[in-house]
Amino acid sequence: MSHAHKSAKGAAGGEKGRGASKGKRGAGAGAKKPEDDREESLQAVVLADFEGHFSPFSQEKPKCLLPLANTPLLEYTLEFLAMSGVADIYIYCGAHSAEIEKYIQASKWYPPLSPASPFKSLELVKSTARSVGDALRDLDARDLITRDFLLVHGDLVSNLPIDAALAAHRARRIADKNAIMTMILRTAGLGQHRTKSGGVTPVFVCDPTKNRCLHYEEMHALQANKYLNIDPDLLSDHAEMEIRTDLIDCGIDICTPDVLALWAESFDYEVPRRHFLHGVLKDYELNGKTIHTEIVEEHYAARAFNLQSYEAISKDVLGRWTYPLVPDSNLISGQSYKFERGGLCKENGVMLARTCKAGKRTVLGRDTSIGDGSTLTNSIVGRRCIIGKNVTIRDAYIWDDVVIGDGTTVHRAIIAHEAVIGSQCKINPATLISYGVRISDNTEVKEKSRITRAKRIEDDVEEVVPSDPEIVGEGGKGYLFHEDDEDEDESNESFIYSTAHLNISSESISTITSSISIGSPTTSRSRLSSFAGSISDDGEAGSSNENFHHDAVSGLLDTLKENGDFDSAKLEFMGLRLSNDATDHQIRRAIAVAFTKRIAQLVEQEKLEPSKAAASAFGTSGAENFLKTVAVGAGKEEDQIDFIHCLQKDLVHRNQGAMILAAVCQRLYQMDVLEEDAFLRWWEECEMLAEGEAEEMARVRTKTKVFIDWLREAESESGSEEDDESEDESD
Amino acid sequence: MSTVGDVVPRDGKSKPFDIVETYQRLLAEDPELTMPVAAIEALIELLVHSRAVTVFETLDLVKTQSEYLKSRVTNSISLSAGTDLFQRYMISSLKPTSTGNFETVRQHLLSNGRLFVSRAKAARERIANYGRHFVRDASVVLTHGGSRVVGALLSKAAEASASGGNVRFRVIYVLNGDRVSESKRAVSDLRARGVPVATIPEGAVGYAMGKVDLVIVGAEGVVENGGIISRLGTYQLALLAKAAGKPFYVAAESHKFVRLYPLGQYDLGIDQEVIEFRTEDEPGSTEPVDFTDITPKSAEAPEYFSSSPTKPNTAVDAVDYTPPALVSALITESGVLTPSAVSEELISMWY
Amino acid sequence: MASPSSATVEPAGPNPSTKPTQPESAAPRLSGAELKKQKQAEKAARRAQTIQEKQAGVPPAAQKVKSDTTTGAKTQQKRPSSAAAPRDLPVRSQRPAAAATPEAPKKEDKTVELFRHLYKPRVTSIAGAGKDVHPAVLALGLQMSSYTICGSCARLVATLQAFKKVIESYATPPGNTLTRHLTSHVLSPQIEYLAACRPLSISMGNAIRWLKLEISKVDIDVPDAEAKKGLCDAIDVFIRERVTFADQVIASSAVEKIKDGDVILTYAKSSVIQRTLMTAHQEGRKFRVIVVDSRPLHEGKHLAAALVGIGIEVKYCLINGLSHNIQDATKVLLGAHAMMSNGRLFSRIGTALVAMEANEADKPVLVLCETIKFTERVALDSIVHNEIAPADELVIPGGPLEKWGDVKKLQLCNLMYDVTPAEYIQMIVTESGNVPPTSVPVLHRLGNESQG
Amino acid sequence: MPSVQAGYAPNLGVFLKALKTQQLEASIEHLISLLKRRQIRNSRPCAIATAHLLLRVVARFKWTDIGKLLQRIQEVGQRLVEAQPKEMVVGNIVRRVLGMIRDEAKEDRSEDMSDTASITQIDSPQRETSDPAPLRTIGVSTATASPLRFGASNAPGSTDTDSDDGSARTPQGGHRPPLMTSHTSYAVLNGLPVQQSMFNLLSATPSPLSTPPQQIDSPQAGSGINAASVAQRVAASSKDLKAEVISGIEEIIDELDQVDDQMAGYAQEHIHSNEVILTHSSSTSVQKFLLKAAEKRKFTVIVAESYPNDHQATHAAVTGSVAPDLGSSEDTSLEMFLKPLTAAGITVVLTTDAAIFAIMSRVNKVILATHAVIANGGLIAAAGARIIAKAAKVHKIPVIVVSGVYKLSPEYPFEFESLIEYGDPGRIVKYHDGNLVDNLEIDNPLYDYVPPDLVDLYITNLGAHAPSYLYRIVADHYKPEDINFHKPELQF
Repeated sequence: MSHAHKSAKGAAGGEKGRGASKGKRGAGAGAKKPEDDREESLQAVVLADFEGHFSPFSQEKPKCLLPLANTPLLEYTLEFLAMSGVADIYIYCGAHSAEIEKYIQASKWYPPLSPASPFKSLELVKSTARSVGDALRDLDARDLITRDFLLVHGDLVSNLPIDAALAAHRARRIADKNAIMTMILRTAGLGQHRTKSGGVTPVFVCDPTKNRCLHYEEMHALQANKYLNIDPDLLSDHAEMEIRTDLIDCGIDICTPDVLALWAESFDYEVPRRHFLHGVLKDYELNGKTIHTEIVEEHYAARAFNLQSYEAISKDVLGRWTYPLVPDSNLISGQSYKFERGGLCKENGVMLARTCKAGKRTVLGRDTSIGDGSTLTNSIVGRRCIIGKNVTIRDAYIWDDVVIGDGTTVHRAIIAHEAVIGSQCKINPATLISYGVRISDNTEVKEKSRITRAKRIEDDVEEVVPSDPEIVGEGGKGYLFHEDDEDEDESNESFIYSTAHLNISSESISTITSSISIGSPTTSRSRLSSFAGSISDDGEAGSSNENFHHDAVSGLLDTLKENGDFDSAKLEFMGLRLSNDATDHQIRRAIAVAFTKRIAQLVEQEKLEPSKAAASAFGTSGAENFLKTVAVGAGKEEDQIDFIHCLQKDLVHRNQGAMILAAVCQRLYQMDVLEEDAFLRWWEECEMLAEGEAEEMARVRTKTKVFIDWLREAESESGSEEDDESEDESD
Repeated sequence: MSTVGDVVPRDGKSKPFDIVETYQRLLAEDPELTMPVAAIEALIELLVHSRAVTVFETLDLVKTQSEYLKSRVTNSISLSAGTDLFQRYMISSLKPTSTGNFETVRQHLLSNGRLFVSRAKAARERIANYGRHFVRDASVVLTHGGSRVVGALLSKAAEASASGGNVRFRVIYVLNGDRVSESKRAVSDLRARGVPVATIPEGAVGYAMGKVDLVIVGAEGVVENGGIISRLGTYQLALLAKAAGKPFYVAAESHKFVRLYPLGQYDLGIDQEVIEFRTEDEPGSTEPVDFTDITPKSAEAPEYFSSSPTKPNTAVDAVDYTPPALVSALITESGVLTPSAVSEELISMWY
Repeated sequence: MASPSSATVEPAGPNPSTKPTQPESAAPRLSGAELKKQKQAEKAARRAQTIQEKQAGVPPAAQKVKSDTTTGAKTQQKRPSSAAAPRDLPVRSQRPAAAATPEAPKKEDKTVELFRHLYKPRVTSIAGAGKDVHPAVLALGLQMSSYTICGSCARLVATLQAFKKVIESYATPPGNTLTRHLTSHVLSPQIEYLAACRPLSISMGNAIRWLKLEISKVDIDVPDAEAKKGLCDAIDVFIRERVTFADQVIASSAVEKIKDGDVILTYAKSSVIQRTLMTAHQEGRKFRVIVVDSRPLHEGKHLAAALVGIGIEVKYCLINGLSHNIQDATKVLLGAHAMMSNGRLFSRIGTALVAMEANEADKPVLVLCETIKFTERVALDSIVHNEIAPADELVIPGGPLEKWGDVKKLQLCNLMYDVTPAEYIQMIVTESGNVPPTSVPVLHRLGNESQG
Repeated sequence: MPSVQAGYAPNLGVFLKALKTQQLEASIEHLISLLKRRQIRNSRPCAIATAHLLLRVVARFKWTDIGKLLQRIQEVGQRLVEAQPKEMVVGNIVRRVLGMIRDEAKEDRSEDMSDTASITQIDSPQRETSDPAPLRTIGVSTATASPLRFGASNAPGSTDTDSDDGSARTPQGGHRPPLMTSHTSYAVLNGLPVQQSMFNLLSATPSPLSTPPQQIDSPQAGSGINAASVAQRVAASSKDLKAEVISGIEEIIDELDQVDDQMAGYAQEHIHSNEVILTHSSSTSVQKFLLKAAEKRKFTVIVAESYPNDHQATHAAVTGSVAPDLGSSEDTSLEMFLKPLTAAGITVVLTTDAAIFAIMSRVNKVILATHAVIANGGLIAAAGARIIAKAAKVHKIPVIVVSGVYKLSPEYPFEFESLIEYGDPGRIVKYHDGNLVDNLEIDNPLYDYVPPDLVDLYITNLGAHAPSYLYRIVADHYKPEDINFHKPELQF
């Protein structure tokens, strides 16, 4: 083995030497696959903290260290890797990298310090990467990976024996070095399934004969049409084709170094699926790389990437679906769980009062004590918790050192370390109570409230927020957590409504962020997740919410795509708006984005001139009416201006944005959706900003100048009151 | 009786040494004392008083005295365990082949009287420590009688242990109408330790058995085939437990192992007046059997020798025999034994 | 949207829409039959009669069918395998095309010697169906052999319904009386065909006997139309009384036995039990259910699904978890295929084990059973009478068993029923009251009298 | 022994391979995590792994004195047992090794004592009191018999006598030791020699307080004594002592290999022509047993498949094909090398567990394999075994259990539930059935506890025994002081 390791290192060295041309390198790696396969040890890359939303918890702690069934998420992932016989591991940390490092080094996994580690090497890579894309590109740059490797996320829970998949992958590799990647997917049936990501359905188009993935798309609940557009020649090329929507994407990919190469080549890819997978499959003609699927029907594999899946997986663990990764196999040394008849799983030294009922599917950590008359069902309680008398706890996940007073009821909540809940309290569903929060007696905590004590981070300055007696009661500690990352909202909702559009929305956000971040210098967004929602750019705090935007846009886009009529779209749209009580601004933004996107597409794909594109886009039946009524409602000037702003902002990062903007403005003016005053004032404002304005924004509107001038001529004079509303919005 | 002759008056007491009297005194002094141990103590005192010099004298003395003691006590089964053990010990340790000579052995016995007692009690502790593990969380234990071992065991189980946290169990205690005070004590002891106790009459055992998880009883003697001799009523508990498929455990110190092989209830080597046929015209009694006159006496007096030696056992302190087939396991200070293991013990010990 | 596109074929069990093109042709054939002599008719009638009496007897039709089955089986292969898509259908249909069927001619006899007397060719296609078989019956036959209609009662009802259709489409050939002609020339072929698809359940036997009786009782002078109507009504009444209504009664009286806090353990799936539990739940009784199940049918899974559907707390385990769960149970409810006159219960294979464990843990065992399922037959063990299902139903696709046919001296035994000793059964809940096993014969006699 | 399987997932083969190269602590942890992750499951693989590991432990052990060695083994053993308490063989093997070391120590010492004769077989009552034993223990110096020493000596006497019977137990000892030996004193499931304790009441100890002499249960004490007495000689004899210990462990390993064949040796006594044998699940032991019988006789075997946990192994066994899920269980990979029963001309009927009752009335014998055997005569076997045994009982069919002695555990399980492992519900309900997964509570026990009264006969590599006699075999194989080595709270 050791020699094998050396050889690997040697190879790595060689790579460095060769450096540069990635295609060749990948090929090289592919070429030298067959021979020393058996000898080679397995490499894996763990993406610790790039996706997912666990606020307020993830504010203070790295997500992958949050306990699931009293065991940190990362442990499950590492167990899985150990189970699969991985030898060398690289852990990529996004946020909180220091803490993760501390944890790892203290754990049994860290080879230098613990002889017990099953891994030959374990490296923590701290990088500034904000997205999977960045991380992988960075990884590629470092030349660490020299052969096939496993790519997993730090929140993976799986008991899947991976050998079969590896073998299949290798076989394909040997046959054809272009088979660069194998994704492992778990069937989850067509019906409802708690562990399937609620809102977004990944759609895999596969060729069952070759286990090859041909096309990938994501569908979401509120999408107007349920159509995919599949490249027709796929149909001609492949005799058999399966379109699967019944799959859990557990994010286990078996990759070859070429994958990294591909990432590196396409710098704008941010997320593994919606960008990378989709993209690579799309231009199969160009790169000729094939990606394959290994669809498993046995065993367990899922990711706890948001609170919804956290809950689902917790349930799965309680239901032993993850066996042997269950509490009573005491994965972490020092644990001493015993599984008792009836599904109660408790550690040594638990003190149960005589009359308390610790019901089925319940886990109790060491030295936790439960008072008389209390009942627990389907819950997980950490260590050293003190639970008073006549407490009722249902479907709740309580971490270590929590104190719960007498007569309190907790239903479907997460209570983090060292929180203190007074007596006679009522914790309503979907409540998240963060570290050290103190709820004083007789307080009722509203549904979906998220309470924290963490310092709030405003533009990089940490400010301590005073406790809010409204929420935590007199003498309580903690305040209602709301932050600028809208996606938290929905992760919260997802916890209760189990409709997680997170997977995708987060991704979509990340793309926008990345592109925006070039433009708007003001985005000082959280270092903790790379997805500072794009809405952040128009500082709409709180209520506005990302998945609304996402669904709205996609919904409209679809209507535009197949020229469906807008009246139905409008209904849906309004429904959507109500359900997420989105603000007018968001609506405008959504609409703007939708149209610009569409137009941009037309321009790029159908190679129309912007003007034609705009014409066709706005020409869609009912579009005009729709815009008038919905987009710029009462025809208030501010609204119109805002709308233009939105258009402008969105076009910033589209090719020919400038042209399009011009075309759009013209169009909208002709359709008199927008009146000239609006245009003029918008222009002026922009002018006002002068150098304050980001040059992208400036660039985008250059082409529109013509139109404006034309207007000016038509108009004699122009009003010039200022109001910085829109200004505010732009940061 | 020659033995009396051999005994010199001691510590001023001019009264000659009477083994029976000693035995009963010992029991009276220390309620914690079990009969076998008491018997051994008594025999040791005997040694103290005797001035037998040769091995065989001594052995003979011990033998005759034990016989005498047995004869004078009703239901000598339990105590005979003690006397037998004692003799056996003497014999084996006084074997010419063995290195320990008479004096050593005698000295050892004389000097360590109290030690034995404390050991006997220690044994009880150990049993409790093993036995507690039989009592699982949320289980229901059925027991009866005033066995100190069982008492110790249950109260031990009630304490929380370092590992495994606390055990929450409940007890169904079968009241014995004739031993109210004893039952009361046992029950209140448990309740004092926070163990919920239900008391049922003996008639309700069959009814209650369905709710029971395990049965634990004490024993007066453990016989050679692994069966036990114990308080009247134990046998029927065992039968019912068997019928309902519930485990039936016996907690007994190993010094209660008796060299006795009863073939059945009526082969215990003692006569018990449990079944008494009467008719109206018989003088003195109106009901077939009348315990009422005995009950109060047995109530305050220490249990086993309430009735005068000459009088045979009445139902009050009568015993019955539970065959090994009904015993799931015996909990002794040396561990948990299957009945077959017990019998092997005795076999190998006596032959 | 988008299940594996290969699975677009309609699910297992042909529904009436997929009827072959025989329907209309049926009638003319019948008229053709009018030329036959009375004597033959009577003979045929008697023969059919006797067949029904000992319902195990191989119907002559079966032989004729047999020759075709191999070809039939092959033509069938596509359909069942395609039906694999709805996974929770009974696995019967997921037959790997590779595996050989016992019927198929082989050098080696793959039948289990103990049960050799029970093996019967099973028709899985309409290919071999006799020409006089009514389409409705054809469809039914297939549904039975594919277990889409499985339960003893379900089959009974379905059969009677089908026969109603038969009778409706029946026209007495001139010079012939319905009474004498219908049974022998029309009904018997149907019955034979059904029996060939899957051995008739005892309740079916009873019902058919009753039907024949009814027919024979029809007055010769009554005009056909009237007679037919009479018969159909009679059938409806019969179904209503002996099944529908019976079930209601049983359910309602069984519900009485379910108390708050009960833990009801049941095995496989019985429609009556499902009904009972559901009503009990609707009546607000607080109880848990433990459903025990077994390979290969996994019927219990459907029951469990139905129960959790309405929010009953259900625990599900296979027969191997039985001894762990029996302790928690407070009552055991069992369905029946038939009640033997010696008080033994003839029911889905595995029932006896459940009853045995329950008996040991002394939990009361209740059997829910309509009197129509009572039979005068007796059984001491599960071997004399039983039904053997095709061995390949035990094969797990992709599993090592797929090639079992090639392994010499290896046999697969797939029994359908077993016999539960009477002493394990505390009570039998029937529409005519709750009785101990010992009084089964009594009830049976009463039942028949009421029938006659 | 299973080969290293293709692919990376570690298993027994991988472990054994790594054992050679890895450093000790690593391999201990390695085994622990494999046990925890159930990548080494089932009695035999666990036993093999444990034995090999202990071999390493001894080999790598910096020799100071036996006491330390014992402690070391106990400490390692405890960790292994805690890793997966339900694999009882792990504990068994550790105990075997401990006992073996104690014996070696004893012999080592007694050589100097030069009265080896008295060590081996003396009949009990005499040995209780006649004091070569205590003297040996204390060392010659204290040979004079004063009352106190008399008592004192009796205590170590116990450890002493313990050790003796060990020598009677040779790993492949085809014969069992005669009844009338000191072994009786181990006729316990827990704790100490009874006879000892009976006399201990009357013997004296230095510490007259609540604890009887058998304090030396506790590892420290126990080893302490050995340590004391061995100390001076260790220097000289440690080398060969170590060698002996190692060879001792190797013997145990050999035993593990041979056990099946030894048991098969008894097959023909128990199976006769034209019998119908019912067996459950798949087990190498049982299969070899039947194959052996098949050499002479023709009979029919009915196999219950034990769905859903072992059915694949069972199917593979009957068809003689390779079980698809290699990763999951090493036993299957063993199975591959065995020819199927059918190949030996036996008619094999495979059926579902549900059909057992129906078929039982035609069965002549039931033969069960075990996961572990408990000293009260009960056993832990694949789930479903209990109903089979029960059904057999109902039909008055004899139940024979085939089990290697190494599966015999001296632990007395206070609650049998605690020995049952619950497996992956996914084997019962497919995980993609979202509705059921969400609402249904699914129970998949891997094992059953079969109470002794349902078993008629045990066949071990030592012969055939009645369930009631098992405690004896246990006594012959384990030292009382080792029985609870992993549970301090149970040691007094």
